[in-house]
Amino acid sequence: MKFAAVKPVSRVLARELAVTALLLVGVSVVVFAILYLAPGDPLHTLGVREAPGLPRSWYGHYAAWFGKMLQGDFGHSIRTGLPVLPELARVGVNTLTLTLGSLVLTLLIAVPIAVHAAAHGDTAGNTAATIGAYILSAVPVFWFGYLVVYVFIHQFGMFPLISGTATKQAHAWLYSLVPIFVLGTASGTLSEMIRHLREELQRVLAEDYIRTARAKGAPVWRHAFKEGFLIPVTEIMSAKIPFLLGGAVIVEQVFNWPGMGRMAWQAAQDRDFPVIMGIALLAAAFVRFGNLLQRVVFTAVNPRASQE
Amino acid sequence: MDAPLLAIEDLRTYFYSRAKRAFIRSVDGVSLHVAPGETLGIVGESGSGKSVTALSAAGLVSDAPGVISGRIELHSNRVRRNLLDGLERYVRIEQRDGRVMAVEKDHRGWRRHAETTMAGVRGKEIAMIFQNPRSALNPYATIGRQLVETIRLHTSCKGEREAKELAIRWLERVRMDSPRLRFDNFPFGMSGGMCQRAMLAMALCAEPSLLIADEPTTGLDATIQSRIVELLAELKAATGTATLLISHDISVIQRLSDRVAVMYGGTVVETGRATQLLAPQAEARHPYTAALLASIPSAETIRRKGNLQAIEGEVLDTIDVPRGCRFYGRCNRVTEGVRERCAGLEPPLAEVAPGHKLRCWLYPA
Amino acid sequence: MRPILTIAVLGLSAAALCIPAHAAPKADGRPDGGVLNYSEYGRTATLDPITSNETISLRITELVFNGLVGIDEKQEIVPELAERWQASQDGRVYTFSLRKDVKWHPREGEAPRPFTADDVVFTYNMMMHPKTITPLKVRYEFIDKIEKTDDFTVVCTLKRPILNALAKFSFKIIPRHGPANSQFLTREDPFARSPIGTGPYMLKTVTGDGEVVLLANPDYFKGRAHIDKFISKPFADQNIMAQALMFNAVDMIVLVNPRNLPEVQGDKRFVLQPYNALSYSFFGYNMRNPLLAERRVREAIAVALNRQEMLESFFNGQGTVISGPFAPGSWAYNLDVKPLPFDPRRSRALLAEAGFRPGADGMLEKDGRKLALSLKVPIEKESEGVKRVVLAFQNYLKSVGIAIKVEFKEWQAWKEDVFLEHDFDIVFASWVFDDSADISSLFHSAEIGAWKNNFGGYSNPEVDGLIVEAKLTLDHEKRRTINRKLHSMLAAEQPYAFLWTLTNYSAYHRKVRRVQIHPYKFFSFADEWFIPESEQK
Amino acid sequence: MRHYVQAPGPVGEFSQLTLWQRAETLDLVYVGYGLLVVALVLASYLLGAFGWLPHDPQAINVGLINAAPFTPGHLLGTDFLGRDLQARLILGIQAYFLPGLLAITISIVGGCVLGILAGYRGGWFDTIITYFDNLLDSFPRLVLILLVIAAFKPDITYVMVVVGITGMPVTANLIAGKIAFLRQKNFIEAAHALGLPAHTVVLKHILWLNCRALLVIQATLGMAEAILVETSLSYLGFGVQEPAPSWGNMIQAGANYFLQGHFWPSTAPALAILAAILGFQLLGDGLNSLLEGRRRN
Repeated sequence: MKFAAVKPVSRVLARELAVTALLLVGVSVVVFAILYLAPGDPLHTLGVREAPGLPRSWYGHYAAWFGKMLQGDFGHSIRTGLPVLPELARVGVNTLTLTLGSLVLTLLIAVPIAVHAAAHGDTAGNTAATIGAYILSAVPVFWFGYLVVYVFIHQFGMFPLISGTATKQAHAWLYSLVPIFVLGTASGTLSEMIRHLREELQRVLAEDYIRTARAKGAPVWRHAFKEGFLIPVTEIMSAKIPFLLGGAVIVEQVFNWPGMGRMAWQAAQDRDFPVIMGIALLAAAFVRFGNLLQRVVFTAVNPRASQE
Repeated sequence: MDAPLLAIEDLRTYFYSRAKRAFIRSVDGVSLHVAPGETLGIVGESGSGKSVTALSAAGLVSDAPGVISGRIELHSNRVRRNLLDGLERYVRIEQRDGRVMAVEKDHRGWRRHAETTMAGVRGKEIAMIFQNPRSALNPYATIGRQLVETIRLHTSCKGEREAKELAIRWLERVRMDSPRLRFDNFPFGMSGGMCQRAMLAMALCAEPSLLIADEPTTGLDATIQSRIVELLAELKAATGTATLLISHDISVIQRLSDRVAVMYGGTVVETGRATQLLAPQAEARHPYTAALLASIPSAETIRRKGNLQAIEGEVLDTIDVPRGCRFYGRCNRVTEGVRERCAGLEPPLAEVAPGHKLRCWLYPA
Repeated sequence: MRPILTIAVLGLSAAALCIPAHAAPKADGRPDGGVLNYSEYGRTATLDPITSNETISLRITELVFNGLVGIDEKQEIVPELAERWQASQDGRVYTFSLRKDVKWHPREGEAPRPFTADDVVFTYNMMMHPKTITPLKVRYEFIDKIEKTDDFTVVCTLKRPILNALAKFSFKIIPRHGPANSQFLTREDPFARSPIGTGPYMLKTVTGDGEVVLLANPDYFKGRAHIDKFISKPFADQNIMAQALMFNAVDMIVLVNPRNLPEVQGDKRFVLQPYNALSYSFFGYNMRNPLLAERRVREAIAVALNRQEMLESFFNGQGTVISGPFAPGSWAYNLDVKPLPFDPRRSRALLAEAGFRPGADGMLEKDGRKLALSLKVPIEKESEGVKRVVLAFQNYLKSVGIAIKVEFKEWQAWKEDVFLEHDFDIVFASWVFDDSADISSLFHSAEIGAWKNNFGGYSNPEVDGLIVEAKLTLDHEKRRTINRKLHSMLAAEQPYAFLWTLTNYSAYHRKVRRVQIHPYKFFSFADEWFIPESEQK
Repeated sequence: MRHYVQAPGPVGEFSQLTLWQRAETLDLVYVGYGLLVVALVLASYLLGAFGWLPHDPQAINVGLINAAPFTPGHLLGTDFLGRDLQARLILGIQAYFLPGLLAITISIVGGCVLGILAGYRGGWFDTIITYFDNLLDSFPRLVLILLVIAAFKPDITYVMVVVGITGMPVTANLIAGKIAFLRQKNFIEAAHALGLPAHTVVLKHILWLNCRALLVIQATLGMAEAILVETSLSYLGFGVQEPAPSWGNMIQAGANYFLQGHFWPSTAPALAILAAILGFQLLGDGLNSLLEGRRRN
């Protein structure tokens, strides 16, 4: 009884972990299947041979490959001959910064708009903001990127590039905000965030228990925070990670951001299967991990989680 | 009878229905008063505006297009204040032949103003309990936290520990089983009855001067209902808190209230002492009240009539209010003598006996 | 432009004097210090001189390694790792005496090791080992063996005397203690990514996305290079690359995209230096297709193209239209052969002569078979220059009744189709030479086959004969005449539609001084470049 | 200050009101705009299909490269080969129309099957399908597409298949949710009680009568997806290949001149995409709140 709020968390957490693991295996199967079906037997380029004692068959291949991966051996890049995993680790960090950065930045923009709209209904201000977000989300990312670069260069006389190039300039870190901003606003993230947060918050504010809170003169936000803010925010964040990772492929090209996206493109060019597979897997892992975190927060916050 | 604790004068609450592009006159000129320590029961079918009256009194009418006018005077610990004071500054209502044509409202100004006036009142002076207690409690916080919060907001004891002790004492007072354990429970684990008890504790722990109980028994199963009713009676005896009790269930009203107001179509159609108004054979009675009484299963109605009668017709749509008596459409006691008055002209709330008023052409003052 | 074909540098004379060793630092009174950021489009794969075959890597190996001999600004052969040499009378034995003051770049925590004859022998054996995959092998088949006589002398015996053999000894020497595998070199060998050499710059780091940092070698035997640090920055987008220069994010672009030339030209802060990479672009035919085996069809295609117009409007006219298989910069180019003129009427006439008649849709056909060809082009993100050419090509040929189907393929798939499967009719590509003269691997019938350069399968005994003759002759003048003959012959044969050679431009910030650019290896003279203190910041 | 105005005349029951009376003006505007876009898209598809174009979209004019709009003969100017932008913009829709439909069909059909299995059969199916959805959601779409391209070949059909498949979970969830809702209302039980065979219930009463609006909405959004994906791929060079025009490869080609100040060749298709996407998304939202009664605010 006393631990009603605690016990489920651990239990549910365990379950979520299991699910995540299961899904990651599934992911690896999908990736494997794609290459298995591909013409020209790309699997051989991975140096995948049947594991000893296993029949010569697709699952033999798979087992061998999966086994190697578990030992952290993702093979070597065909193009550079480098082992894939450390390479990915290096660029993965950059992509993660880009993605998470833009998540946070988008939140900083979306939350005030959403909250304001939820609290005060449509006002000229937040309607305009919402429509603006809509339009941004419909602009092709890379074109938007070029636009931003152009504006920065010709209006502000600044050069919004990272990849070490900004080292020569004052407050270089500022420049890294630009790609983050572009990734965050374009590709639909911003508008969807605003909408989701707003809908959820409005739904919650209409709940009975909020009325109770008002009736007893308690601050409404204190009561609406968990269900109306914390949960939706984590939900939308984890839901958006895959989109952002996809967008990163583009944005990293435009802004010369040394991340996975650029590597993925290069790899697709060179049919560098070990690399592109590694990237697909790593990206999926990011997504799953984000999702796991969301579930953890949800479970920790919501006493009913264990009932679900 | 000393100065009323709560005096509602000509309260009007209108909502705008986006869907219908029209105004719903949920409360349309209601006047009520509650004396200290007394319980006023408001009874009526759903949609008769009784709940809205309560919400208006507690300043919880939050819908952007909702507008309130009239006076709601709260007179407690020697201060008298009009809870609707100054709100009229934020709205302009356009009427044409008794029909609201347009409303212009500065909602944010209204909201801010209302909040400031209600700040010291809600929870402290006026506490509320609602129907469906399970959804009325915050599912994300333990019972204890919600109680403690109220206590620390509205009572002198601010410390966490003594607040907790007080909370637990209140849980005992509302007959909560094993209060110490319940203290750490989340609402979802508890029965509706338990939740309602918790709600009660939460409402009363601030020792308010007025308790508004909005359909406190609705959404509970019968056995629990009676328990809650008993508990209410008991607590009222103990604390002597004045209560505004809203229910569609006459038996509840009968059990708990000193005075009763019957509402129909947004107005009070009859009001008086519970004893005389609900007495099996009263000499004067509004047809609607009669119909209500006839529709409840109670020993003597069955003995007298042998069967129950449902009220014919639809509940009044309060968008287009008829010129005449609001009940005219469904009234089964219209006589030729009064017909065109009933149809043409709304009857006044006339005093037929001391303390007993009703709104019907059959009983001229 | 890809694919590249690398052949040892041509030198002019075999006579050379020994030049006394410099002592570090350089005694030329020019300031040391400063950093040079230069941008590359794309990334390096390997950085050793043997396995790498991309221009990007080649530029870096040029900074890190030396050959036995080098080439100076005047295209003259000068001593590098070899101090002096003698050639035997029959020209089959070359004896090199090596410098004694050369040290290999130190590895972390190791003392720098001296350079000795063993390293030279080691390098040759590495290069020639059957398991080593390198474009160099074919070029050194003429060498019989290389042996050391003492620590600082090597003797090299040739299978047969060849013309300016000396120049061929500019191949880069790698240290015996370099590669992990001492038998042969593969791209997986760590040495391929963290090489050490004797050159003016030492490799410091290579980051994950291919940013390469090079530091000046303090005890470089020609004296420490002036500029402290070279940083090669990879870019994924050429437009951004140009902007990077404009905003001093980089100091140098090794190859400016023609479409960016106007901007850079306008800007006083930058020098735009043309250098004639010995290269040319062409449409190559697949002779295995009977339609294209017909010479008149090939010529008809050639005259249907308005090459001058394309050059003008797509590349701001930065280049010259060519007539034959040699880069115009080279001595072998035959100026008497004029490019085929743009002449659609003649084109139609030729096709009619070859028996093609317009079909129902106006497109030509011969006994029921349409004159329809597939043109395969590698996808590059920025290849809009290429797109322009191929689409214009398609357009020109449509007007004379030849249907072209343009197919874009990823780079890797394209290479397989062209060099391995030979599954194509026409390709658009460019050759980049570092020796303008040797075209044997392009047109000799012995070079037909998987991953060989004569992908079109062109074979003509007469041409084969001339090529061999040119290879074997020891007389420069004779070789010149042979090549001129080859030129006119191939110009008439049209195994390719020879298009043009583009003038390459390198753009760099004015602060970098005394910049000399080697047309092919680019950084050969980088140790002489410098940046005035005032601008080093 | 906000205005609330009473509709003149008597007011009927909500359910009796026509769509138009119920609707909010904003929704009507959205839907109107959306329908306009759809009409334009269809029109230009037909124009392209029958080759009724103002110009030969392939005719190269090296004398007139990156011409500005309103250049005589070229209303919307020309691209990097002097080809007429207007003609190519119209023809560009061809690149999306059929592939887009392919993607939509896959995601809708697949989504329906999964959704019904999950919602109608429930039980194990539900769990399994939920996991399956999570699995598909785990991949960043673009990365998955790059993988497929590398494995097979850069072909819009493959790409759209991927788009379609990755689009299935959304539809599936919506359908499943709808079915759950109908269960709540005892709709399905009622249908069974009436002795209707399962397939009629599923096909007629669930899919047709209750989910068609939802599916229409998904379809419109799917088209928007298809266009955006192709555009991104074009930037990477894997989109629709020249000489066939697509808005994506037009932007990409034009963008090479963007930073030199030639905005138009890339801006024109960018605006086209902007207008189209916005159209499809707003149409989706508008329909959502009209037919599904889901308030945007």
